[in-house]
Amino acid sequence: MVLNIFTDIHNLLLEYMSEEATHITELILIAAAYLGIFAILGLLLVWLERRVAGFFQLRLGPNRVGPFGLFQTIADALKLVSKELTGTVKADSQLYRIAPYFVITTALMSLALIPFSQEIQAFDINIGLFFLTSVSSIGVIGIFLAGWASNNKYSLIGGMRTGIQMISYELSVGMAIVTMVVLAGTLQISEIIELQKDGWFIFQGHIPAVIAFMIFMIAGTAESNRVPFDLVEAESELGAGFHTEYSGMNFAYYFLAEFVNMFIIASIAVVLFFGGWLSPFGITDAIPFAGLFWFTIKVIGVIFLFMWFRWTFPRFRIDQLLTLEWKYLLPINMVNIVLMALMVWLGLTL
Amino acid sequence: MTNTEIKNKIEKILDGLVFSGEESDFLRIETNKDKIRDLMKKLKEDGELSFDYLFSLTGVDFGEELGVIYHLESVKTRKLIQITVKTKRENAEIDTIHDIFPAAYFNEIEAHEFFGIKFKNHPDLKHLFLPEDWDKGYPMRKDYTDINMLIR
Amino acid sequence: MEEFLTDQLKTQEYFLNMGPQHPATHGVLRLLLKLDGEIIRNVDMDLGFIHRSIEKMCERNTYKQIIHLTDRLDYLSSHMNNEAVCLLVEKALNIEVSDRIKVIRTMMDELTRISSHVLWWGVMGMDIGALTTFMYGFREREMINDIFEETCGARLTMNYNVIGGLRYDLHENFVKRVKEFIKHFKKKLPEYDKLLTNNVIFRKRIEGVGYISEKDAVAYGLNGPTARGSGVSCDIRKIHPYSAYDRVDFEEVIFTEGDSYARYKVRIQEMWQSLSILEQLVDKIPEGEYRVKTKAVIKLPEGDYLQRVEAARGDFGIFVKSTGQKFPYRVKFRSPGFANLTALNKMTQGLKIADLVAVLSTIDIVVPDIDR
Amino acid sequence: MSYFSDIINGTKTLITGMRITGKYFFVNLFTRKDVITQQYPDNIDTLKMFDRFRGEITLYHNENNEHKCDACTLCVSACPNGSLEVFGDKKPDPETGKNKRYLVKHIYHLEMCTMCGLCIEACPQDALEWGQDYHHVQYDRSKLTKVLNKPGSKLMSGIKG
Repeated sequence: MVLNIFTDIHNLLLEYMSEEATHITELILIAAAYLGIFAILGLLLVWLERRVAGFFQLRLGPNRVGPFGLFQTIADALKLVSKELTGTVKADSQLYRIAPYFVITTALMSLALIPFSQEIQAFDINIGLFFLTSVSSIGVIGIFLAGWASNNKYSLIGGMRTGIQMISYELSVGMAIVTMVVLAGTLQISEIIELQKDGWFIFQGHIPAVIAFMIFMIAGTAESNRVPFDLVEAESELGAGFHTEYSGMNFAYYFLAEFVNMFIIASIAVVLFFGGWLSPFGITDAIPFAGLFWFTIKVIGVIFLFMWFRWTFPRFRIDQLLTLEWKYLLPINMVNIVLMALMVWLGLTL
Repeated sequence: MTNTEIKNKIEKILDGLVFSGEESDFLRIETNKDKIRDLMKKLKEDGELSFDYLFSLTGVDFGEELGVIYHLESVKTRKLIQITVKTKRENAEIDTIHDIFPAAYFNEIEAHEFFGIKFKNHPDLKHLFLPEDWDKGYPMRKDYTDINMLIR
Repeated sequence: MEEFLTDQLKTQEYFLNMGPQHPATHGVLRLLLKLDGEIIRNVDMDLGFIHRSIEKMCERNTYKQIIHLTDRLDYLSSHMNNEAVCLLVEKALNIEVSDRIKVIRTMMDELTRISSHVLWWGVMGMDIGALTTFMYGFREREMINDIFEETCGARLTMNYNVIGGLRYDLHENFVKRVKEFIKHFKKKLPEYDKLLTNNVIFRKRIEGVGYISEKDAVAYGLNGPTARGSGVSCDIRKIHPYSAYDRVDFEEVIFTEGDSYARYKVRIQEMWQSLSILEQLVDKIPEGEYRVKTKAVIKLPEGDYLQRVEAARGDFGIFVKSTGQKFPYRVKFRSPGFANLTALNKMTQGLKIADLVAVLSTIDIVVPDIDR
Repeated sequence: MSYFSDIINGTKTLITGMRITGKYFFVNLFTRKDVITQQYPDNIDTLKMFDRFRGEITLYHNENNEHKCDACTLCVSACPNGSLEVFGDKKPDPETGKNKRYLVKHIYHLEMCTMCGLCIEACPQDALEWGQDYHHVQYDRSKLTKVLNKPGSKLMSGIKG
């Protein structure tokens, strides 16, 4: 059966090499697979974004290259690969070149924890959510470095804005997650999903969970630097913000990482609130890999919400961004945690 | 308020002005360049006239002389007057009025750039429209020639 | 602690070069910002990146030939600019035009105003970060452009006015299309409010930003919707009515707050007013000739002439000094955008970079108009 | 209390905005009804410009390859940009024997033309008219200089030279 595909590969490899070599080969295979997922995911999401943006804006979006314009982003990627890598003369060249890798590495690391279905999860660590939040905050350093190393004032302003934004919104994301962890009682992603078999957490934890979801969505938008929190790029103010001086593939790394980050945020939301790969009412639980379908559907739903935000709202100003976080989201979040704790203590959850 | 009334009022404020065009739609005043600051200040501050809106500042090459034509309007009465100041062609210099009418600031730069009229006490007569290293004279003057100009 | 910070933490003001290639400067305007962190200390501007010296070009052109050059000034209110030249010459030569011409000119003016404001609205949203508004604005603009193209033959540089009337008679579809547009726009304009005006983020971004007092507005020579947002009554259509503005019923939109939001509201309300003017006129276009015969060679008598019209951006003035030749001796275009831009430094003191973008778009500059 | 009402009212305005864009999204997703853009090179065959569209200046030729231009050069003097050049010559008229002007070359510099239409207005014979062609893209600037009179064309009868 399909289920055995992983064991089959494992046995096949064992036939040819020793156990340790097999282990390393498998790691490499998984890494390669995830790199592939990263690229395909990024390209697909870029395509989706442009298509969705088109419909929002009374246009069609890319529809020339391939069916429904699906290959448009691949063509764009090819163009970017073939482009010259430019940079400023006075740039701090080492940091300048390293910076994009911070962003993609962390995005890839987070991707390992995403449970695409019951079977497909590369790294099911018992402190999963904790690991996710900590890793995703490293990515900021890449943006920060890019802003600093480019030796461009626009980049620098963009970079500084990221610093402010991330310090603030990491808190909200973290606390929204903590709220749900209080409900779940575990940090391991697979367990969290298992716990939702009786009902998704957004229903189990009713009001506090809904509030946590809203806060998570707002803070998550900020985390992935999307409108209305795209001050880091803010094309009407800073040109292109932190990646002004990046071209070709270096730029593409940032571009793809941004979309993969959005996917990761959406996945966390799906895991925490909508039961991950679980099907509604367990209708397809018996079919293997059906989780993948449900997971994708849910993630695309959440991503669509992100896109809807992006193509509707204007951008915040930097001080309003901070006001929103420190005066609104954070206090509400704290009260919300207490509420959730009370609910769990009193057994009011569904 | 008719143009004649305006004329009478202005005559009371300051003498030595040349008036014309009372019967047309706006009054024309010609004045000496020494008096321009005085006149502008008084026109602006006079309660009844209150010509407080600098509509435009136009540099003109009169041939023999260079000059500036100011159009002042009163927001209260919506009357417009035209004030002409002339200065000689060499070392053309007129007092700035940008401290009286902030609107004049960039217009004076423009007039300096295109006609070479120096505005005394203007803080920054830079190149605004022309390139920063422009040294080919003053393009809006009538005697300016350039091979790139399309002559008909 | 405070002293320690100021001693140890040395901050430095720095310059940021905004433009000439920058998405927020609406063309090729270059702003030199002196910044303290994100806070603006001074805004200096450098113009002339598309300076074509249209004023000098006019000195070698006949009055008929000047008209099409004014299209290229403020290309979003090209019809008003054309009209200014035509009115100036018609007034100087005492050419009386028929009612039909006047009404058609007025209608075209208002259509141009709507199309300009609609574009401004779209771009304003884009500057603030709401990218979708741009396309919604263009949807309406396209309809108006089609009306223009059908009647005038061009979408942007219409060049429809000629001295003594109009180039062509109205196209037979004109009335039908304008009615369609009015119906369509009446449905869409409330949508603008729902999408952007009432949006809490948008309101927070522009309320109280870029304040300029009524006194300063007059002193800096502000005009048009920008000045009317500060409470200055300066609508040329009311003060010196031209064409058919004396026979239509409309209000001069004035808000007294003086901030960006007031300027925004003025433009939105002006669209409603323009719509009402169109409604009043669309059924009452009088019959008559569309063009008065004029001399082949037009010579203005010696003297100074001034004509002002209310363009979409404000008080567009054209000053002509004639020596009796067939060429004008000196032509000055008093551009509304240039006057409005001079107050930018005043408006943006102590604001942030993001606010500068918002203020710049509520001033609604068109760089060719400023550079001339 | 305004703290909470601010949040609620703010959220309401955001949702109103999302309703507007969402409406367009779903209409376009399923029906493409509100799509306002044109699929340009695809519709090149069906795209018809309005009759008055000012694409370029053309010299009217009838079916017998005759035009109305008698090379009076009024259009040249009307043009503000010098984008027209007319070369005429004189030859004796076979009927009257008098010298009569005729057109040799009517040169039109499209790259300098601002489509002001003054030449068309100036023409006493109505020989010039607007062309509706809008596709003027060329790789070479010199290709924009056009000769308006077709080869072998001659003056329409009935036009005085």
